[in-house]
Amino acid sequence: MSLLSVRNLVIDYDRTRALDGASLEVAQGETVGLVGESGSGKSTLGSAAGRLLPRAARRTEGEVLVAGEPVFDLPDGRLRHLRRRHLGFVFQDPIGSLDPTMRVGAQLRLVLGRGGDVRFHLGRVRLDDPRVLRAYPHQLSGGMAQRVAIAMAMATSPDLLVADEPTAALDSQVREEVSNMIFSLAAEAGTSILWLSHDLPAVARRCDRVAVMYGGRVVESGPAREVLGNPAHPYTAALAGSAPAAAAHGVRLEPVPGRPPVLTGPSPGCAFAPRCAFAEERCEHERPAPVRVRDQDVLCHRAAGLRLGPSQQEEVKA
Amino acid sequence: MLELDDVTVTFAAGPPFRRIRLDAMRHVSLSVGEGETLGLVGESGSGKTTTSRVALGLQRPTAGTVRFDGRPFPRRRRELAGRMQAVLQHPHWSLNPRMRVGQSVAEPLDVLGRTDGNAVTEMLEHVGLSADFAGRYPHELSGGQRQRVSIARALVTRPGFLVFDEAVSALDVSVQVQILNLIKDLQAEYGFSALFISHDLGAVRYVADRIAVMRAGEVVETADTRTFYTAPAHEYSKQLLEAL
Amino acid sequence: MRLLMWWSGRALSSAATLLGVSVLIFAAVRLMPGGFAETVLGPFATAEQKAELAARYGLDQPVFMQYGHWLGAVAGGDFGISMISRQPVGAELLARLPVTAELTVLAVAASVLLGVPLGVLTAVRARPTGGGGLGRLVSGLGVSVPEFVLGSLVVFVFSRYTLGLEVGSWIPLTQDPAANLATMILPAAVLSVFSISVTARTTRDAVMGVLVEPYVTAAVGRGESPWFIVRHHVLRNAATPVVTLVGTTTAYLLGGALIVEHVFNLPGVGSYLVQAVGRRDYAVVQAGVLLAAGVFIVMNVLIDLLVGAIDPRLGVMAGRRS
Amino acid sequence: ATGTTTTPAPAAQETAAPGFLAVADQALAKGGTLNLQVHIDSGAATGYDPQLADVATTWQLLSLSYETLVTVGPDFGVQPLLAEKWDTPDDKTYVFHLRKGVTFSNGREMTADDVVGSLKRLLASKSVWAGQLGPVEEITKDGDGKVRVTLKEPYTPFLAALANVPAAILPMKEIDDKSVDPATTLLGTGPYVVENHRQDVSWTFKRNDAYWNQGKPAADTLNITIAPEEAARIAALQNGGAALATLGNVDSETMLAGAKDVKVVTQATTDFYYLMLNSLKPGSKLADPKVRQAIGIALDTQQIADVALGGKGKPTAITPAGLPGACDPAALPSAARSLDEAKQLLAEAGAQNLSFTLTIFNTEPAPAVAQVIQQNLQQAGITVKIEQLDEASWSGKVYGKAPAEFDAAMSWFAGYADPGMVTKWWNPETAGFNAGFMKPDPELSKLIDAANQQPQDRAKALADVCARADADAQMIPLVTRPSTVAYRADALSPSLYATEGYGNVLRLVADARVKKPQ
Amino acid sequence: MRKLDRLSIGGLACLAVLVLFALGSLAGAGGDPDAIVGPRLQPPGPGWWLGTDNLGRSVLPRVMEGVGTTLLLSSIAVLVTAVLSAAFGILAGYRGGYLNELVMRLVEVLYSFPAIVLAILVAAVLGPGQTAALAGIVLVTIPLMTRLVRAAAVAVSQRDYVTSAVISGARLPRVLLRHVLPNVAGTIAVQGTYALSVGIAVEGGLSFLGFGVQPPQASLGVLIQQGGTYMIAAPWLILGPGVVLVAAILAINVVGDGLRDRLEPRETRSLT
Ligand SMILES: Nc1ncnc2c1ncn2[C@@H]1O[C@H](COP(=O)(O)OP(=O)(O)OP(=O)(O)O)[C@@H](O)[C@H]1O
Ligand SMILES: Nc1ncnc2c1ncn2[C@@H]1O[C@H](COP(=O)(O)OP(=O)(O)OP(=O)(O)O)[C@@H](O)[C@H]1O
Ligand SMILES: [Mg+2]
Ligand SMILES: [Mg+2]
Ligand code: NI
Repeated sequence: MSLLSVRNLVIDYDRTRALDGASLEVAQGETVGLVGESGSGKSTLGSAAGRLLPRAARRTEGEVLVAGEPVFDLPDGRLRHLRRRHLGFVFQDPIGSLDPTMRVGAQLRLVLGRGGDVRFHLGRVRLDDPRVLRAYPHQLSGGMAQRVAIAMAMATSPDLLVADEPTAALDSQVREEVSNMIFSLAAEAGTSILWLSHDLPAVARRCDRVAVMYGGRVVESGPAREVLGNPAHPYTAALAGSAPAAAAHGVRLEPVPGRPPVLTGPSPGCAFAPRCAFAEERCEHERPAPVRVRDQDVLCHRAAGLRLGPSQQEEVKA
Repeated sequence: MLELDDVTVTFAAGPPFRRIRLDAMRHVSLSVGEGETLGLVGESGSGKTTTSRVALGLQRPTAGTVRFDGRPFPRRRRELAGRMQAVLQHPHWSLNPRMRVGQSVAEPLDVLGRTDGNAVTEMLEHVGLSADFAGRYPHELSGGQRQRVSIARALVTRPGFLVFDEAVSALDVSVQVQILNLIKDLQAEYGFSALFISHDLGAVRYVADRIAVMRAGEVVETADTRTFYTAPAHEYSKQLLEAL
Repeated sequence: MRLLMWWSGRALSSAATLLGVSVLIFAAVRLMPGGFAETVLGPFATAEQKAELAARYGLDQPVFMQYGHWLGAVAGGDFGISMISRQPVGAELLARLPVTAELTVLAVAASVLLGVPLGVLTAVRARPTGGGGLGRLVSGLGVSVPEFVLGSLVVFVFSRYTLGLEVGSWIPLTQDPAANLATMILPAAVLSVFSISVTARTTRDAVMGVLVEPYVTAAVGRGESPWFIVRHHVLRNAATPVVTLVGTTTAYLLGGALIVEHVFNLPGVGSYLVQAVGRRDYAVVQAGVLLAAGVFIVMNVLIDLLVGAIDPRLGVMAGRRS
Repeated sequence: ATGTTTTPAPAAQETAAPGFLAVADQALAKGGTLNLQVHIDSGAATGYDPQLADVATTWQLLSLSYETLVTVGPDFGVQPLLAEKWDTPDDKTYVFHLRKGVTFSNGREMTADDVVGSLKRLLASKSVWAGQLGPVEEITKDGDGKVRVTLKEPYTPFLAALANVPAAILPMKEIDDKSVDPATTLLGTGPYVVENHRQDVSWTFKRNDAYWNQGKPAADTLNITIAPEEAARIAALQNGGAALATLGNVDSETMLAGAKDVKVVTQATTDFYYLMLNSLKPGSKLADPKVRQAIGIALDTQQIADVALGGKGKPTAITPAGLPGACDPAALPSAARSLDEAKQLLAEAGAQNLSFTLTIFNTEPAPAVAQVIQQNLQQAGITVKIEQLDEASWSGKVYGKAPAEFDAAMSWFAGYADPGMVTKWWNPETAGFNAGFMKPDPELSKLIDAANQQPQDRAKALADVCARADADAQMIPLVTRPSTVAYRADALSPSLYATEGYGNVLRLVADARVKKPQ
Repeated sequence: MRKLDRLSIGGLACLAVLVLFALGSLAGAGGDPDAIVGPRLQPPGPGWWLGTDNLGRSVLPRVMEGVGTTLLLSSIAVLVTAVLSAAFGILAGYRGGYLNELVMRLVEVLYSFPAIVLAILVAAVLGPGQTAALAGIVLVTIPLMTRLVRAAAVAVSQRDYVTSAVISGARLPRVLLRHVLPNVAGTIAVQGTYALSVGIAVEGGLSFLGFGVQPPQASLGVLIQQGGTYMIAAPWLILGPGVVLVAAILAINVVGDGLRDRLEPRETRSLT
């Protein structure tokens, strides 16, 4: 049974539908990268895993199971137990996620409880420095602060760590260091990771599986190399093909034409249809059901019939 | 277009007396030619943002001179209206929370007294946002959407000089490419100059003609893009490229 | 060293404020119509009598000279002589200060002990639709009942019916602390109603601001209980505006104390000041206002220190970063 | 419109001896502490000097320690005090036989020198009261224990004037050798000595054990709390914090109705409210006697008494209503004339749309009186704008400049104990304080003096004064000012006169018996 | 943008009723507030629907007049305060430097005076009456508001959208009016309603001490002060104006809160 199971989750804000029937499974010990267009609902999905959404968000449909427990229907006490024992979160803003009025040591002590060994946990993120213990968050660099946050999230050896762009605010070297730390700590503790990121190469390198979101749904998921190297969904293909870092100098990259959708209600068909080179009539008004293509689960009417590469897209002649 | 000559910026932090002096920029000389994009890279805290503030005339250098269009900055900022624009680093505070997206994007036009009927929606669509975003408030946007709005605002008046400070780092790659392409296209169309600041060497390579590397307030290397990526001269540049 | 600099900066600006207050109050009492000679000597006084009185208190000198003399004396700790009681003003104020101080301290304590929990509670329960209606009503009610109404009501009810607490009598703290407290509770309660509400409201705002901070979400994500989060993360971070408010409400409370003292007939600084204004007892008015300003300034320095201790980013020792 | 009055039935008033509201129960044990509350403290630049005191509250407090040669009894009869008796060999001479065994509170016996010295000091002082003693020619010691005062002319109010605190007998020996400054020390022959005074907070008086009147005072200690706020005094009465308190509101009786054991009594006083019309302000219509008369006619003093004073006051002429020999306000010429006549007078004076400002102080019931006046005058087409000032601003405006800048103002006079005393204030040349807004009327001044020099047929003489003042109308008497006192019947058995000439509630406090010694 | 919530709408309705009430008084509805119409201290009855006061005047028209006086007085005062505070606070906060120092010093001086003493002094200097009450309220409420507006303006001035506007070449008025002002408007709204309650209280306090509006004009403060003395003998004297005053301040506060929520839409999060 999977550790995290998101089933047909629909989350609505005042005038936006952030998730439109997203489904995702994360198994014990697995690392899953969640990528996708900005605004596609990654953060919303990540927060939903711990029911950490703002009050303006409404769950309209679907459910989220963590270790078999329905997160949205749990009484408060059980929910807290779940968060405490089974879940860990790391957010994008490293300094912001630490209490600015408390010394780092005190915060860790608070999280670890009486018997906790603060130095040990800081040592695990290579910060065993008394000066760090006495520092206030604003006196730390972004990388150091993020490592403290990781130490706090990993202190209880959770089953699942949700990391929402934990390295986006850091510069490239620090970024690498921090990512390494998260993955090695998680491997040690047998923690599953849900890694929300824009950094496709990093996701490809580090994650077992990748889930791609588009328009509030997970449109493709499967083994990382497969999904990014051999995409089954046209959007994944477009995404994978457009990393600037990959392009040689002077080459013009072709982005996905058109604009990302903004949903206000359920999308009538495939949300990607208006921008899809392969869209056909039914894509417009029939919601695609999940299909299995190779090792991937895909939401696309035409997935089975397409052969797509990360940089070139071609239609398989039947 | 823009010339920084031996610019030093020193910040004094803390209360008077025992102030901590900190050189955010040390003897920096840079120039951005007409129609050229200069990429500025370097680690966090190396002085990139400070450089851009000097370039925008928001920060007076402690030493050194700045010339924009061959002249020092005019005393009245107003004379530069519409000539320069910037996309600033923090998406969270880049938009006035009391103004609808449409109003924010239209503001630089208003300042110039131009009211261009479709310019706003057109520009929003260029950055991948549909016209109905014009009626939204910033808190209803995701991080990437906000970033795109500030880009739209910066580009709407087609200024001669632009600063992009981490303009695309909050965006996913496909949108990133879209924006980078937009920048390139507009540059091809009317030839503005730009200072493009980013951690992301890939993105910099994609848009920049020349690249400057900063470290601890100093420019350690300036080279054109191809040379930089193939044969970096400075040790630090090599380190940077390895991480890519 | 830095601390020393900070202190001297504060001292300088405090001195500037005090100087401003002294000029303003000095000018104000002299601009008030109705000379003190008429007030004190009565309608039958002759011109010579008035002149003689004015000369006795130096009121016949040019105003600038008067101000200079007064300021010099005050700097030397001499607040002058009350023209009514002919007692030194300093001693008289000092004798009355404990009452006002006690009243204010009790009221501040009440606003913190009741206002803060009320504010936290309504914030934690707030809905996105601008809810927390009951809390808003309660704190709204607090600001809408003026002290003099509440005071008169309380005075009447408690004197008419035996309800355990005395009104209309005052016992010095030094004489019998318990009895003193019993006589001060009601006035302090009346005085604090307004500030409790304002404190609750400010707290609610501050807490709501803190609740959306990422570190609170992080703590929620760690599975901490609401009260644990409130205690360890929210209170400290929401404290700055609340503490600042408490500091500034002292000024308001000092003013409110004046009305409450009047209604409950407590021999405090406030009622003394009102009477002095009424009789144009210049020295007393000047000294009283200066005292209030002094208290206010000291209070604000303390608040700044406290805020610095609570939030290291704002502390005296913290460097500035943009 | 006229208002009717709801006067509560005087059930609360004890049936006491004639002239008394209450008489202390002599059967009760002496001793104990008496807690009193009054609304205002004495407070004068002149300190405690009784001769210079000019405010009723100060008289009241000083009367606990100082005594005069004579005093006023119930119904204003002059009675012996420090003088056992006096002779009047002719209508210009008074010989006072001093009481023996009277000592000051420092133990020294009072002598005739003290009396002579005190009175001479008073006459030489700038005290207002110096004028009230009349045309004194000479004060001499007449052997041991006797003092002779000779007047230049007969002066009827002389004895009544001696009965008030400014004529108190001071320890002249100590004052002359400068060992005592009466401005800072109270040293008199009275029943109490001051133990402590905190300005505007409280007084503590202890009984004078050497008091000449054996058996008095009854209470050992008097604690007097100054409570400016009426609510606080009412509270103290209700919860027993005070055994007796003065009250300012005319409806106090209603408000304390139902409070257990609290008795509210209204002491009639000879004090009265009056209206000042500034006839010296340049260009003012009020300079015209016709206009002023019209105002006098339009005023409905009965309504003022009923509405503004809740029926507790009485209309009065310039001789305070209630004093023996005072004139009947209903017999005044203006009382007989109608509103139409008032309007006509205004028309004659060319002042049909008369409008002026009435400056009052903000202590109740002055604002209430002013508002009724405003309503009254509106009937005659006169617009009154009320300007309510704090007392200091008020006195600044009314007395501060000559000629004064106000249009009309309102105040009250202490009525004293003889109908002729207060009439003197209608002569600005002797009064002084009103010279800034009042033209002397020689005719009126002559009548005033005549009435005070004429022991025979005084009523007729006073009636002439009243009529003349009514026509002059620069100062228009309105209504008498009641004084309300409340006490705890379970804690105190007080003696109180039914009427007071000098506004002294504490006059008989030495008789009061404390019921529960505390 | 969010709509006003129900509580605030209730508050607005309540205020509207009060304003109607006041307007009615101007139109003469309810009768002459100064006329003596009957016996003193009568309980409510025909001819005097809220009873009569200690001069036999009908309380109803006096309450109506009082509402008008008080609302007008305190709203004008608060308007003045808001405009001045906004102007000085924003300018000082945005510009900083000597201007800031000067404004802050002045504000602190005013703040150091106990509020009611300040009001009394003003009333005494100007002579009691509406102008004095107005000036008193303004001087009492201005320090806190200026201080908070300035603090908010300092924070707002550092935001990137302000910098963006400056880069665009926007002139000072535009930056202040379009960017800084709207973002401190929430503070102004909340402080404005707070000031309104303080204003009403100050007016009442001044009347209580005898420095307020001049008789026979009624204000809620005057009426409540008089009613307070007759609390037992004639409770209707305080009931009418008391209820109206509490309702007015309550409504103002509730509307202010709602307005702030509307001006500053923000995320809310629960702790569970
Ligand atoms: N508080 C909110 N109120 C209203 N709409 C919101 C809110 N938060 C997010 N949204 C909307 O929900 C959608 C999904 O947002 P979400 O933050 O989950 O996207 P994301 O995938 O994390 O994007 P990014 O990569 O830009 O962070 C977006 O269209 C956004 O506009
Ligand atoms: N207003 C200021 N006062 C004091 N120090 C400042 C100020 N602005 C910047 N600094 C300091 O100057 C140095 C350079 O900062 P800058 O923001 O230019 O770096 P950066 O290269 O843009 O960093 P990042 O990549 O994190 O944005 C930093 O150490 C910073 O702390
Ligand atoms: Mg996100
Ligand atoms: Mg930067
Ligand atoms: Ni479990």
